[in-house]
Amino acid sequence: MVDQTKSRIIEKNRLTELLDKLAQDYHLIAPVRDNNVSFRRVESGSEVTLDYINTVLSPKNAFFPQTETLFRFSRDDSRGFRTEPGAEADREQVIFGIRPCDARSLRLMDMVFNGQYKDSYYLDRREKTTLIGLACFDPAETCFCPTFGIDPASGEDVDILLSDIGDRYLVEASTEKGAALLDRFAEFFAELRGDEEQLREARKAGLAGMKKLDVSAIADKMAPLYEGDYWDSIGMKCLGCGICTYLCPTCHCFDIADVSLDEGGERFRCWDSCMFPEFTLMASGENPRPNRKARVQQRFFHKFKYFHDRNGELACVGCGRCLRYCPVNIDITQIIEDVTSGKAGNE
Amino acid sequence: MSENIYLPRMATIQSMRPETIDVTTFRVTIDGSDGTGKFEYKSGQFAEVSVLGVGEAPISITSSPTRPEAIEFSIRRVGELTNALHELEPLDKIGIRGPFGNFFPLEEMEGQNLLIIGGGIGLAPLRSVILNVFDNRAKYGKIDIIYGARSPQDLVFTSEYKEWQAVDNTRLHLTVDRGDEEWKGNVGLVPTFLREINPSPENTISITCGPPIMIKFVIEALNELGFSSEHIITTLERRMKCGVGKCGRCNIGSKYVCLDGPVFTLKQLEEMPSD
Amino acid sequence: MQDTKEVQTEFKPKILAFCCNWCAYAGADLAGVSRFQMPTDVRVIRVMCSGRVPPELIIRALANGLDGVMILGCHPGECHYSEGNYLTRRRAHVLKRLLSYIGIEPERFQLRWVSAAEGAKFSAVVKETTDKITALGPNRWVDKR
Amino acid sequence: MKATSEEVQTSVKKLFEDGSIGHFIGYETGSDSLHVTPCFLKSGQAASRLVWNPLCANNLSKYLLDFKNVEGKVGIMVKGCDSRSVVELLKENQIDRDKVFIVGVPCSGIVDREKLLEVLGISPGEVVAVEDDGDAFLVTIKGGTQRVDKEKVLRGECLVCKYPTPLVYDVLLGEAVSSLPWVGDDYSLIKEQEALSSEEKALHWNREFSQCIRCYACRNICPVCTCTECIFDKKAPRWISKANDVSENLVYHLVRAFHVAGRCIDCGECERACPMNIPLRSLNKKVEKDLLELFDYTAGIDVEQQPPLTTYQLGDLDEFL
Repeated sequence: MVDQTKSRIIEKNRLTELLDKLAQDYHLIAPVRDNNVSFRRVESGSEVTLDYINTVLSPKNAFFPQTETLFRFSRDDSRGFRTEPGAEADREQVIFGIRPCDARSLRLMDMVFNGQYKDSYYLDRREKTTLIGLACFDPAETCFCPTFGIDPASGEDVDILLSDIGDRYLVEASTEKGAALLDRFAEFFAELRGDEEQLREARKAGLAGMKKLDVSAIADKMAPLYEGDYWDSIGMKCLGCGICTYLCPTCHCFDIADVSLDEGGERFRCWDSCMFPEFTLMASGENPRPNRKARVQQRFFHKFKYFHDRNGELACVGCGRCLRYCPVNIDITQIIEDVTSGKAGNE
Repeated sequence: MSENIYLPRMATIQSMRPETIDVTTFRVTIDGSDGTGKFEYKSGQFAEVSVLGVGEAPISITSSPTRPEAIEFSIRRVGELTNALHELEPLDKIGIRGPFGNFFPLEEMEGQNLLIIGGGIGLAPLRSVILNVFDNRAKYGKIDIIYGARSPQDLVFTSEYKEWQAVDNTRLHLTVDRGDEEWKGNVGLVPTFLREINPSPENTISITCGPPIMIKFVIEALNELGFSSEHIITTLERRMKCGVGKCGRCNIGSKYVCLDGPVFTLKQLEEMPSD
Repeated sequence: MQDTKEVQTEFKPKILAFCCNWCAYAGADLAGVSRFQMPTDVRVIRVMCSGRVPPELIIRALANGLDGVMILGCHPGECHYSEGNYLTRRRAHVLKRLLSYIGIEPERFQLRWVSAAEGAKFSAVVKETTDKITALGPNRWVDKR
Repeated sequence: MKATSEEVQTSVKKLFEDGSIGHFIGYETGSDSLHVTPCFLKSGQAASRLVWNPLCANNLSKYLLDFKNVEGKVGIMVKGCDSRSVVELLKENQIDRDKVFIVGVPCSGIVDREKLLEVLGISPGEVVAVEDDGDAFLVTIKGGTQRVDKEKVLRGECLVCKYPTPLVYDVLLGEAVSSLPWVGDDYSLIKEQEALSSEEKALHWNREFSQCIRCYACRNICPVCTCTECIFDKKAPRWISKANDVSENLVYHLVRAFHVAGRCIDCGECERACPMNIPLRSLNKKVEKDLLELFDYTAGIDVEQQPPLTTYQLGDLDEFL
C-alpha cells in the first residue's frame, strides 16, 4: 500500500533538474552509460541514464572502492614513520538508481564490515549515504532475486524508492533519512494524484514469471558436497578470472599492499578474488586451495554455506551478474538447482 | 570516524637475536607517549607486523605475557616481508597491529600434565606457552617438551634449553631429522620420537605446532597413544591479511583462522572441511 | 592552453637510457672524458646487451613517470653476443608502433646505435632526444598513486 | 553442406567407440538458447549433449593445456580461428600433436549476442534458436522466424576473418569454406585509429583503460597465454601493482599485447570475455598489422614458421639510425 503521508510523485521531466540539484549538494553516484552502464560519480543530471536493467559493476565501489588508501606514511626525523589515515568520505553521498537486489547486498556487506572489529572506512561511507532506489519492473532473464526473499519492486533496503509509473515516478521514503531528503527538495515533489497504487500494481505484472528457486535448505545440502565430484566439472570449465567475484555485489574479499614512494608511501587495500591462485598462496609456497576446483568450490560454499553459518543469511541476492558475464557461462542458478534437488550429490 | 583497525602502532626493535641461519628473534617494544606502549596479549595470539613500504604479515607472538617488558617474534625469512624484517637493525621502527586471534586455554589446562610438541619454527608460538607455564609452574603437572628440527643447526631457542631443563618436573626431548658429528641426541622424525617416548594420555593435554605434514603424523601418533581429540590442541597457519575477519582468505569452512583460530582442538578440526 | 605552454618552457624531462656495457656505456664514458656538452636529464642504467632490455621495462618506466626511454646498443654486426641487437631491433619496431598507437609519441622511446668510440654521437643523441622530449612536454600517462 | 549438431554427435560417438579418443571438448547448450557452454566428455554416451551452431564462440583450445598429463588422446572441436591457436600451441610445444584429435568445423561466422538483441529489439528469453543460413542468420523467436543479415550481427573478429576453415584437423565435418563474402580490409578500423593525433589517442585509451577492473578474464581466456607463472602474478620482482589506476592498467594491457605479439590469432576471446567492453582486439590487431607489414608474418598458419620476434634478418628495417 502506498503510504499517503510519506509518498510523493515527481514528474519525469523534472528528474534531471532534481539530479542537478543533488549533484550540487552531495556526491551523486548514478548509472552512467559508457562502454557499459556502471555507477559513477556524476556532476549533472544529464549524464545519468535510466535505460538499463542493471549495471555491470554493482554500486559496492561507492562503499568499498576497488582501490582505497588505508593510510599514508612518511619518514620522520628519527628512524620512525608518521602515519596518517586515508581520506574519510568527506561529503554525504547519494546513490541514485540502486536496484533492490544491490540494496539488499549492502545489508549483507554490513555484516562483514561490522562486528567485533569495525571497518571504519566502509561504515563511515555507509553512514553518510542516502540510497535512492529504483523499483525493477522489467527484470532480465538472468535475474532471480525473489529466490532470496527480495521483492524487486520494494523499497525495503533503501531510503527512498522511485517507481516508474509512466509519466511520473512514485516516490516513497522508507527511512527518516529518506524523508529528510524529500523535505529538503520538496519543491520537486508533488502530492499523489490517486491512481499511483493502481498504476504500480499494473507494472508489477512483469514480475510474475521471475525465477524463484527454493533455497530454504541449501546450507544443509551443501555440507555433504564438500567431498565428491560435483565441483570437478565446474572447476574444469572455470577460467579462474575475477569477473564473478568483482561484479558480485556481495563479494567483499580484499588484499592489502604497500606502495613505497621516495620518503614515504601508502598502504592501500584493493579487491581480491578467491578465484585467483595467489589469494591463498603462502610465503612458504604452500597453497591450501591449489586448483580451480578448490577455488570454485570455495566460492559457492562461501555463498551458500559458510556465510550462512556465520551470519544466518545466504551471500547472494540473485542479481545474475556472475551468470550474465561469465565467459564460459557457469550458471549459478543451475548450481543452486543441482544442490537443492540432490542432483549434485549423485554425480 | 571510529578507531581505525588497519592502522598499525609504531614499535621499536630493541634487539635481534639470530636463532638459526634464517630465523631471528626480534625483541620489540611498542612506542607510547611515555615510551612504554601497552600491548596485552595471551599465549597463542598473533600480531600483524609491518615494514612500512613493504607490507604486513601475521606473526605469532613468541614471548609470554608473564614477561611484559617486551614482545618477541621469532621470524623465518620466507617472503618479501620477512626478508625486509631481517634487513632491519635494532632501533629501527616497525608497525604492529593486534594482538589478534584466540589463544591456548591455559586456564583450562591448570592441574594437568602438558605435552608440548614442536617442529622447526613451529616452536615459536609454543615458547610463549612454555615460558608462561614456567612462570606459573605450581599450577601445572608434569611438562614434556618434544622438539625436533631438520638438523642441529635448525633448532631454535638453543640458548634457553639449559634454563628450561632446570625447571621442576620438566623434560626437554630433542630430536633432529639428520644429525652431524657433534650431535649426541636423538636422530629421527618427531612422530617416531613421540612414539618412543610413549607419554601417557592420562590427565594430559597435548599442544602441537609445526609444518602441516608433521602435525598430521603427530596427531596420528597421539591418537594411537590414546589422546582424545579434545585433548589435542594445535595452532594453524593460513595466508592472512587483515587479521580481523574481513579480507576473506583464511577461512577453513566457515571458521576464519584469524578470528576463530589460530588455536583449535583436534575435535574442532574434525568438524571442519578437509582443506 | 596558454598555461600548458608556460609549463612546457619550464619543463625538465626525466629520461632513462639503457646502455649496453660493450658500446654505449663506454661511449657515455668517452663523452664525459672528452668533455662534450650535453643535457643532464638522462639517467643511465648499464645492461649487458641491448637485447637484455625487454619491452616490459620500457613500458614500466613510462608508466612510472619517465618522459622518455632510450636503449643504446651496438651497431648491427657488432653485438658482443652476435645477435642481441638484431632481436632488440625487431622488438623495438613493434613496441614503438604500439606505444604510438595509444598516444605515447614515438620520440619518447628510442633505440640508437652508439659504439664505444662514439662519444660525440652519444652526446648528440642525448641532446637530440632531450630536445625532442622537452618539446613534447610531460608524459601524459602518469597517474601515480 | 554445413555440419550439424547431429553430425558432431555421431562422429564423436564413433571416435570414442573406436578408441581414437578418451576425452572430448565441445559445446553444449548453456543457461539459455543464446548461450553455449564448454562441455567435457569422458565417453560417447553423453555425446548427444554436443551442439554446433553460430553461438559457439568459445575458443576451446586453451583447455588442451589442462589435458597435458591425461592418458590417451583428447578430442577437441575447433573452428577456423581456434585451429590457428592450436597451431600456435603446437609451435610452442605446449601440446603434443599425437595426443590431440582435432575435429574441425568450417565456420561462417559467430553471432554477437548483444548486437543481435539490439537489431531485433528483443530480450534473450525470446530467442529459441539461431541457425546459419549463408549470408544471414535464421533466428527462431517465440512466434516466428526472422532472417537477420550477418553483417549486422557478426562478432567483430568474424567480420574480418580470413580463415573460416580450420588449418589443422584430423577430421573435417561439413564442407570447407574458402572465404567469407563480407571480409574486406581487415585493418580499416586500425588505420582510423592510427590517423588520430597523439593527444586524441591518449585520451581515447585513457578512457578505455580507466574502465578496466583487472579481473584478468582477457588473460585467462587467451589461448596463447600459457605461462605457468604470469609476469603479473610474480611477487619478486613485482611488475605491476594491484592498485587499480590507469597507469597500472596501461602496463597490464600493453605488456599483455606485447606478450601475445606474433602469437595472437584474433579469436576475439579477450574482447568477448571483457565485462567492461574494452576494445581489446584493437591493440592486438595493431600489433598483428605491424608484424605483417614489417616482417611479413601471420600467426597460426604454419607450425614450422619461426615466430617473428625470436628471429631476425640482417636487412630488417633500421629506421633508428
